[in-house]
Amino acid sequence: MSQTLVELRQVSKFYRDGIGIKQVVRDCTLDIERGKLTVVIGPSGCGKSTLTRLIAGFERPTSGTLMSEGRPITGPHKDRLVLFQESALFPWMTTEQNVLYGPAARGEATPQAMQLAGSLIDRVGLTAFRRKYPTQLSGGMQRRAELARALVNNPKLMILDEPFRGLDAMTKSLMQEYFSGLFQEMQATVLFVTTDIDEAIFLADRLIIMTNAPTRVRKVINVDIPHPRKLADIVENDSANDVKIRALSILHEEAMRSFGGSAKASADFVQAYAARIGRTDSMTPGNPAP
Amino acid sequence: MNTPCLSRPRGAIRIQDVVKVYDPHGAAVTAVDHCTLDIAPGEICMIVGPSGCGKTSLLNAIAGFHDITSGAIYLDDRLLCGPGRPQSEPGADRVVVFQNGALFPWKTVLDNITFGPLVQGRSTLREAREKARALMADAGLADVESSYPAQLSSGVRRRVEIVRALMNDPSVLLLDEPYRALDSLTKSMMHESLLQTYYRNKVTIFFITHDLEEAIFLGDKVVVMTSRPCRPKKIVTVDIPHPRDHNVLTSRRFRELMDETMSAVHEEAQAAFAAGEREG
Amino acid sequence: MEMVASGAIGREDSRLAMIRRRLALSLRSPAPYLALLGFALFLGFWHLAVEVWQLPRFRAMPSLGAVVGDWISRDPIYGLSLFTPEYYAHIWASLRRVLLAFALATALGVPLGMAFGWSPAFRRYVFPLFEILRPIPALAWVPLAIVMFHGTESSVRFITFLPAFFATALNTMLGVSSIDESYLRAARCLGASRWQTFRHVVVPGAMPFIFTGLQISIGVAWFSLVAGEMLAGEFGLGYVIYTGYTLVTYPTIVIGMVTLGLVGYVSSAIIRLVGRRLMQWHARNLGIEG
Amino acid sequence: MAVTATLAAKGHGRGSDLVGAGLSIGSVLILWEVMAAADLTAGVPAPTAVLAAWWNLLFDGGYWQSWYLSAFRVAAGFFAALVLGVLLGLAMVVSRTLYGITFPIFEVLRPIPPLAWVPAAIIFWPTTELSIAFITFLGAFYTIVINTLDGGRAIDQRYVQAALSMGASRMNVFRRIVLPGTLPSVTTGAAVGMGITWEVVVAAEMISGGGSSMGGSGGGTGGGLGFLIWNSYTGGSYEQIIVGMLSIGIAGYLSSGLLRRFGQWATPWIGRR
Repeated sequence: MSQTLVELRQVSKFYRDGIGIKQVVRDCTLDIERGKLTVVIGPSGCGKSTLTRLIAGFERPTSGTLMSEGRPITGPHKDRLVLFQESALFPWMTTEQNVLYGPAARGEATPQAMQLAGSLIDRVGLTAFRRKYPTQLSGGMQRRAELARALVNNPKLMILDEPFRGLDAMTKSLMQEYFSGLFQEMQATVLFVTTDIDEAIFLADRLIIMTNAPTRVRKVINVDIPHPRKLADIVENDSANDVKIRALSILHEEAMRSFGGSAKASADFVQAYAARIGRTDSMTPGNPAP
Repeated sequence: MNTPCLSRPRGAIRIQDVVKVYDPHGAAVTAVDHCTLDIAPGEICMIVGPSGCGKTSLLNAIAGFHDITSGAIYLDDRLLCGPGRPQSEPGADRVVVFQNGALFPWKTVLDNITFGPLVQGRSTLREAREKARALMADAGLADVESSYPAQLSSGVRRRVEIVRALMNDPSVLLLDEPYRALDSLTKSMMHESLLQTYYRNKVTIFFITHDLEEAIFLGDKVVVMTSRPCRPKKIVTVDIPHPRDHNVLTSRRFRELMDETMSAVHEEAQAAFAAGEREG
Repeated sequence: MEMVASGAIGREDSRLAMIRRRLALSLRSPAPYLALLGFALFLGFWHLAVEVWQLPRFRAMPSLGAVVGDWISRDPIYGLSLFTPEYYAHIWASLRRVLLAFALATALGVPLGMAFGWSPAFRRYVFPLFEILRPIPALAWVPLAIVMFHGTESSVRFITFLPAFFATALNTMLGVSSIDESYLRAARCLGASRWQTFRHVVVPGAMPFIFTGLQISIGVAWFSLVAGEMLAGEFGLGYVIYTGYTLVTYPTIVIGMVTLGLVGYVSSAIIRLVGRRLMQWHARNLGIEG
Repeated sequence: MAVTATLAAKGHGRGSDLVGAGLSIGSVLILWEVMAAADLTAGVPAPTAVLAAWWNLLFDGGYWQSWYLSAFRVAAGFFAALVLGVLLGLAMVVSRTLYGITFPIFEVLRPIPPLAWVPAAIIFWPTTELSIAFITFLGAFYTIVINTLDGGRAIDQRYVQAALSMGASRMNVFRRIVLPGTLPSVTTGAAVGMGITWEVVVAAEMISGGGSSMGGSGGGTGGGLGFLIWNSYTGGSYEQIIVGMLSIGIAGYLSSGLLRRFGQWATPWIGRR
């Protein structure tokens, strides 16, 4: 089987809104390699989410091709499962019913599927919450339930669109460690979208930095640290920190353009900020990074 | 109008052995348990702890929204609340910036910012607008003056709210996880803008957050709280010099401070995580 | 203010362009054609069932031809058409009653609702009385109203006023009590007194709910007016409909009903417009998040 | 009273409110009694007289028959409105063309108050019973359709996309996503609709003569609560008017409360902390 699971070639996407036509994705070419954790990072509102909807099949590209295992992507498919920013757990189903929804909806609620669902619920530590409704779970617990609901369908590609956004920082870091462990176990391919540089570096095998809207690939950086990863090691790990510095400067440049572009109001703020970056690059406070 | 930097240093907060017990439907819940903490004038004090551990109860007591069960809180050795006066009056010397924002949606940005001085009758409309426009220019908010809050991005709304607070020359700025809902890159922009505003008008900042990186990047002092009921577990002094910018994030000193506080914070988060602690 | 005027000119032509574009867009979309089809089906069935097929139950009903014919003719068979003064006298009679009742309901209902929402003590003692009377249908008051007010005119006005008053007061109370706690605290923090907080936060904050209440209020006013006029009135559209039945001039029943529908729709549309105009901040919620 | 749906769901704190309620209602009753004794209430009888009349009515078969008749008419109209309203609402949610065709007509007819249909209903339907049921049907129908429609369209697209990406068929998405997602607003609409049907049945009975053709036993008190009130008025026994009014108030309050309880049972996932 070929190394890449999903290929994007010169994909572009235009939206018609009240005023006119807005381009969101501009001839974006990108490969998602099988078995790897690919992280896509870019300024907020740059079109990353549109990219995930294109890959998941919820939207069609205006031009360019999206291929999954050699076949064009025409619509949603159980091999490409999406986790959205806000939880999409069905509020009217208990945790157990949510996790079992995939197999049941496809008429595959076999005893093995039920058994797999049960073990996954235990694996994500929600055994005591099987009968509870989503409104009775905390943010972190809802995320874990959603992971279980996705994994029970053992998808070839799992797409996560900033799934930990909105969680408090501590739950977020614990969920990241958690996900790294799960990823190592499940041997699936993952496409993870985020705006958080630390989250990106902590999780990524391949880090893809996107430009400001209309978005396309700006830089690809490989992060060769084995999974499962622990937060404490990553903070210490020098190669990870090196990736962070390179990514940080590109991202700030892109973010400034999106920040500058959309908020004309803060023109003087942007200049002052750019001037200081220029000035302090030579003398970083404290000891210079390695 | 007194210019802030000339007056004698103010904004010292002394929290002495404060206890706060809530009594919803009779089940007494201790939110704050014998908390003692001193914050120097003009200091940025970061309060870090797992969600739902009672940090906000402390802020509510200082701001005068809630009472305290026992102990005392002083602002520049004036008793805010304590024995005989369990709850203090909210006032413009301690302005709160709320977690989900509290800009008045029905007022334009300018009317929001000039609300404080006008309502207190401290300055005329023209004076207030002049000062407001000056502060807005500094914070890079020059031309959003006549927009309504709903038309602004959450990042810009945040900066307007902080300018609205600073219009009253407060001694203390009380921030309750102001940047929680922002994405990481906008958040780092907000940090830079807050520091810039802080360098211009020295004011004590009492800042509640979950985000350790945010705490160390902004704070002069980081107070790690235990999970419910909350009390200071570890106080870390952040000796990174001001002015600071995003390069601090990758400096060695920053990482050392992260390690030092990481273990303390993780223990508490683990306890909260395992107990299935509900959000906030 | 001069600043707004110049901005307005700029905004003016862009608004015209927007309207023209939206019109072009809607003409291309299927909506208007489907609506026409819907009306054609409804009127067609009415005509065929009554006139052509003469289905059992429909035979006695006034036909489409008779109704429309009379409605637009200069010399209507049954005495009521667009050109007869009585038609407009009846409309004015009904409209006057509704507007009077609506004005009184607003003048009394809004302050009472504010008091309910703002002072818990007043609410604890007066609201229970209010709650006891509320479930009693307005129209059950007709006989008692006739007893109390002797004149039919004042009893019809009372019947129209009562439900409007309840709806306005309740929604105003709901508006006041649903204002976010942090707005009240923010005002107190900024040094506002209790009265200033009421004026600057509570009143504007409750506005959206108050206008919802006013829209319901005008709706229930029309709802009760009809019955009041049928049971006790001498003029007005309800009276026209009822006498249309007793004097067997059936087309006037339908003319009365359609006119009632039109006038009712226009009056609530006006309130919606006034609401949107007054609450600029509420309507212009563009939310430009990325 | 066409009360807003949100208010119906908002519970009121019990406890100290009861004290307040007792005091305020008690004082008003006493005041009313005193004024009625001094004949200052423009002919409105005193509470004690009303209670006495109510006590007698309790033993009058006609009174309970009125309860039964009004309740039957409300139930008939309401359930027809519930079934047809939900079906039409869901059909409009699922198919945009059907929505395009039916919603404009629906919006034109909606402002016509249900009671304006009474004469037309009497002409159209063979018996008075059916025409009154039709009017109560109309009263609840509009509210239920609007609530079902809004509920269906407010379902977050993410749920539909999540289900589709797990390989669910369109039929399954309708059954396990659209239906349960719409349920909360249907139950709210039903509770409000029930309130309106009680409004309407009173007037419909009064206007159409309370179906006296039904030969309500006990002369004036049969034929439905609306008719009981109207008949008491024409018969000059004003106490019975107030008894009728309070009876309908209680009937409306009980049936809406019942429906709300059923709604909470049917949607256990809402508001569970």
